[in-house]
Amino acid sequence: MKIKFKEVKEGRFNATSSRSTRFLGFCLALGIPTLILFAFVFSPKDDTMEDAVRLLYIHVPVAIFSYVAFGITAIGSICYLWKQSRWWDTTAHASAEIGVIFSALTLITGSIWGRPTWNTWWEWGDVRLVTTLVMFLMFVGYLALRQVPAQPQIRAKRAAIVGIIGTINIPIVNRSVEWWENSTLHQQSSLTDGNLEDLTLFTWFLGTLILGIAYLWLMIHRFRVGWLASEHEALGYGAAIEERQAEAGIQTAIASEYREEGEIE
Amino acid sequence: MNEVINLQEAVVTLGQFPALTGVTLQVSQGEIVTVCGPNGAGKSTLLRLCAGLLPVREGSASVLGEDLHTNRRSIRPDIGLLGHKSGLYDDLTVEENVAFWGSMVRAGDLEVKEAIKYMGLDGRLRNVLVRQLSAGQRRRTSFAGLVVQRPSLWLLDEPHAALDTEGRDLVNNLIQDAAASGATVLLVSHAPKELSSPSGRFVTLAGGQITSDTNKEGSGDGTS
Amino acid sequence: MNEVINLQEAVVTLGQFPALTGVTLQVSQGEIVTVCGPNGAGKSTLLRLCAGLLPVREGSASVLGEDLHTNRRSIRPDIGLLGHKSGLYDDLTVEENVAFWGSMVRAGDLEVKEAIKYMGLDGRLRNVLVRQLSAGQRRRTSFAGLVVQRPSLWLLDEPHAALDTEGRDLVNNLIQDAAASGATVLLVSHAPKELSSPSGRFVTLAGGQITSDTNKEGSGDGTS
Amino acid sequence: MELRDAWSIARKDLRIEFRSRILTNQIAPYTLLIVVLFGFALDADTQTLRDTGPGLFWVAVLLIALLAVQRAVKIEDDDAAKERMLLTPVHPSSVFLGKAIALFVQLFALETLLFFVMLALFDLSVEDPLLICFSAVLATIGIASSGTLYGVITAGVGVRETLLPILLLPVLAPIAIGATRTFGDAFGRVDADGWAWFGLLSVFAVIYTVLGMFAYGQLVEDA
Amino acid sequence: MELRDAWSIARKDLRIEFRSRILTNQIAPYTLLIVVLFGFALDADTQTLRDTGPGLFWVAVLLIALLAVQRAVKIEDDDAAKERMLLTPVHPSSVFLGKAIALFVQLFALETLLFFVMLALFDLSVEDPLLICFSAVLATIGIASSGTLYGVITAGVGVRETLLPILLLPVLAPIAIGATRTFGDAFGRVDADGWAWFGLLSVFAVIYTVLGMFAYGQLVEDA
Ligand code: HEM
Ligand SMILES: Nc1ncnc2c1ncn2[C@@H]1O[C@H](COP(=O)(O)OP(=O)(O)OP(=O)(O)O)[C@@H](O)[C@H]1O
Ligand SMILES: Nc1ncnc2c1ncn2[C@@H]1O[C@H](COP(=O)(O)OP(=O)(O)OP(=O)(O)O)[C@@H](O)[C@H]1O
Ligand SMILES: [Mg+2]
Ligand SMILES: [Mg+2]
Repeated sequence: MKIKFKEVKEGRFNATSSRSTRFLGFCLALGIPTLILFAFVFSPKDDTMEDAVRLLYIHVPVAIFSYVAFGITAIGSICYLWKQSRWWDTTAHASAEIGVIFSALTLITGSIWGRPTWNTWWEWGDVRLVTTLVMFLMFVGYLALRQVPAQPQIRAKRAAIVGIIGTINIPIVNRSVEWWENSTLHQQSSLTDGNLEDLTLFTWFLGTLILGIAYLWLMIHRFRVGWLASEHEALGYGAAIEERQAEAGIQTAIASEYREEGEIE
Repeated sequence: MNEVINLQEAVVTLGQFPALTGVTLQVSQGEIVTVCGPNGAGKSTLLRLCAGLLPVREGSASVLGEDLHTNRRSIRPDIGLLGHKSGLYDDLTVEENVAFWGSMVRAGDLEVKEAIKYMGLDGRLRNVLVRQLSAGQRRRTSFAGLVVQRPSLWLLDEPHAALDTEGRDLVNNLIQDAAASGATVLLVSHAPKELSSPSGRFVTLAGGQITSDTNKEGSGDGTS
Repeated sequence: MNEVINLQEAVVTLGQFPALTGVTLQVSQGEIVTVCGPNGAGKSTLLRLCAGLLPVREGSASVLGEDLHTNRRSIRPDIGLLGHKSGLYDDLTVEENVAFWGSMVRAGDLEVKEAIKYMGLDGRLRNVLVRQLSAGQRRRTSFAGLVVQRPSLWLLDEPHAALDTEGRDLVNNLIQDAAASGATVLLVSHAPKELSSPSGRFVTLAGGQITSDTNKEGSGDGTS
Repeated sequence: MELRDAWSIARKDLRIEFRSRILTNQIAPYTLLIVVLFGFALDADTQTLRDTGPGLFWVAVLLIALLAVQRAVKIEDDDAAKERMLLTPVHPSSVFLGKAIALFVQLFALETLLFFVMLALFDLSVEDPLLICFSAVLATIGIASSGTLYGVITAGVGVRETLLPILLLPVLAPIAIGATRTFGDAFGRVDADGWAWFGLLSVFAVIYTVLGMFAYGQLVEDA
Repeated sequence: MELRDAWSIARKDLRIEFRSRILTNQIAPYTLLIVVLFGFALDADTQTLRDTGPGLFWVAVLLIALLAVQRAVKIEDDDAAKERMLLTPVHPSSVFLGKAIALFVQLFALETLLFFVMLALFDLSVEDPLLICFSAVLATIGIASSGTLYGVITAGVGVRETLLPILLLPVLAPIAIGATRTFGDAFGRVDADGWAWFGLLSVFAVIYTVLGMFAYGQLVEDA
């Protein structure tokens, strides 16, 4: 993970937005009101759950994209171990952060949904709930590990392994309702068995699409922030070297080289 | 001559801090080099770099023929490092400690016994827990672990610290013997040059760079 | 003359082991005494005894006029001990550490600043976490804590260890200044007598006993 | 004894804790984990959980207190700072007070967090907020005092991590029992006289604090 | 990788543990205390206790495992022994295996003790001793492996005491869940298919051990 300082050029990484993110942001700006419109106005009530069913359009997509996010963290982690590149490390970190937010949203929307339908905010015996919580906590731990001060390479490696192990949760959470049929109140896969009304299904797809775009949008920005942060860490490098060399009362190659390139303020 | 250590403008950062700011140093096989310099100059960092324990940030670095950029691992078994900390288990006795580190480097029982004896730890001390040792005895135990290892590159961070006069002589002999048998020794010392140091070559480090590189006679063969 | 340390056949056991087997030693106010001796002789134990940190098992012992048998407590605030360990908080910066120990001994901000400066720790190092310091810088920080304390009895266990040449001179000056202003200094050193040690009196400890007690000139005023 | 010293010491401890961000990044999630573990281990319906809620709360607090005490001891032990403290004119009871205050602050912050989490997860409702507040404060004083005291007993023992729990937990048990009852009453789950138990908590808080201030000096003197 | 090295390392760890008598003098009593604490927190009749017995058993084991892992890491961290190990020809997976074996032995010994205590206290009867044995062994392998791996991840971090639990507990949770079910079945308390759960345990034991042997090398390389 060699950081190339030459990349720190005026304007290049100054902002985290670019044409593509502006486009995604624009899509979101249009998509979210549309989703709200469909979710609250056009789509029908459920026979049993009534208006509460409308939570479906956010609950399920965020759950799915928390899987996606953690999956990408795992891929980033594996690729980091393989290529040792900062790019993959930053990707894994960014994705985990968004994944944590998404799984928190899953938990929150699920709880809110549970109140009217199951008559409880939380049910300890329910495997899906508990496994989702475990997955959430695992990645909170991952983020905590990333906060610990250490050499960037060491930190990245440690985090990568924790990130890979964390994904063991995804199949568990996903399959939990089948494996533990008796100990869950939670829905099994009901979306794919075809009994949903068309408009409900459409709204759900729309929600998934919008959340997908949201993930991508957040991801790009978060990645760039992460990249900038590590760039920032490296920013004082030339000056630090110069200052350090001055301790010995000498001025030599590296420092003057950086000074010539005008990268030291 | 065979270059055991070959650093070219090597930069090492600890956290954000550039502890080494471009070190250029060649050490040939069989040489004994004493590194001096003020506190915080980067001497310990230099040793840890040569042991393959720290990543090289810039410049090139190779030790025992391996490039540290690509492979910091395979050289490690041939390196003996005595740092500020002793690397011992407090709850094992002197003998158990040396025997354990001996078994890790595939040394025989006999070698372990000899190392203990050589460092003056036989008799009562052999069965004392390391936790209960005095500072110098601890240091000796740590040394005994190195002796059984017989590394081909010795990196010694203030090897004389905490040792008594006899211990110092012992260490000096050890260093000389090692060098005579083809090993290379890089040691950090704060003791003035006039003292009976086993080294002919003195390298001074300051501000993370080598500021002078001379033989005892004062003839610079300077790299900076 | 005022006897600051007065040990008569003092015995100290660590666990079952008699680390001091009958030490008789008088040190007067303003004296600088260097304790030498082989590793494990009991030097550190002697210092800890004088600091009132270890119980006297047999014999009599008094420090700063207090009998250690009956009262090991009241003398402690007047004693500065620099042991093998530094007594610092890893997660505080240099300045925070010195300021904390300063506030514990009721030193003012100005004194803290001066001590830091005196030990060459101002500038960048002031705000570096102690965890990140080099061995010598750590030692200096520890010393700075002693400087703000201005104890009347200094007990220094290898004060020169890990320090560079400049640091050694600093410490020597410090010791001389302290003695000149009426404090007493007992220091352990492995450095040979020829080195510029601030002491005129050398005490040799071996096997937990004092085996010689001489001035630099070689004139014994022996107690053993 | 001087309060100023106690305050310096408390500030130093809190600063170290703050710097390592242990509270926010680690102990807080650990707290949540403990709740999850319990909830899971009991495998029980909400009714049972609601009834055992106060008990679980205090068991969780005890486990957290153990961690916090271990940290507090480690800070002093790591580099012989404890010994150095002996060689200052600071009175041992100031040291005790300072360390206990720092521990109290940390524990109380965590309890607040834990409280709201359990409130939400276990679906509890508070009937007597005043009793909750007061009893939490007093119980925490008791825990912080005895924790600090036992921390110094196990300091430098080398096997501290394991010795501390077995010494400390039995001492804390009465506090946990008392606090559980007051909480049970305050939540309206049991028919206990919360304020009577509250009296017990006060007694323990006072006893442990006073005892600590005296005993601490005795304990460190010979260390 | 050489088994001989792994064995030397395991022996060294066990010898250190044995010497400090942590197992018998401290962790064992702590174990008992946890059981008592739980019993107290539940404040329940024997029926409830009997039903929650398996869950409590494994929660207690998790908490003990945390302690044991912390000890194991501390042994290597204290005086830079970990670093010294890097400068030997020993393959990292041998180190991993050695440390995992030592942890396994300690945990298993404690589980045996805890098991009989709970059997007596909670008045449980075993229906399927074979299932108990096998699932305990496999669950312990999983715990020891992941504990060792996460131990090295948090080694040298300074805030280890608090970071370790929050990283390790979620990883151990699936094992604890599985083992709870097998025990529940073996005690005849729940209607689970114990041997199916046993399969899950085996999978985790294998995954964590294999992953550990590879990842350990990655982790220590740069440390
Ligand atoms: C805190 C409580 C809850 C949590 C943690 C939670 C968690 C999850 C997760 C992780 C998924 C994704 C499953 C997958 O596709 O693999 C999911 C899906 C779903 N959840 Fe929830 N949920 C909760 C409450 C609820 C409630 C109360 C309802 C409605 C009664 C509900 C209905 C659904 C439905 C219909 C799906 C889609 C199922 C599928 O097709 O796979 N959830 N939930
Ligand atoms: N994370 C960090 N932040 C800032 N400075 C650091 C950090 N880590 C190390 N340093 C600095 O890097 C230098 C490390 O030097 P090193 O330990 O190699 O010194 P040394 O030459 O061995 O000194 P000594 O003679 O005192 O042992 C010190 O100046 C230290 O203050
Ligand atoms: N519990 C114990 N059991 C056996 N021997 C012990 C015990 N504790 C200390 N010792 C011995 O007591 C002596 C302690 O001596 P001390 O630490 O005072 O030595 P020292 O003169 O400072 O040596 P150094 O120069 O190496 O620092 C050592 O020989 C040590 O082995
Ligand atoms: Mg050094
Ligand atoms: Mg000593």
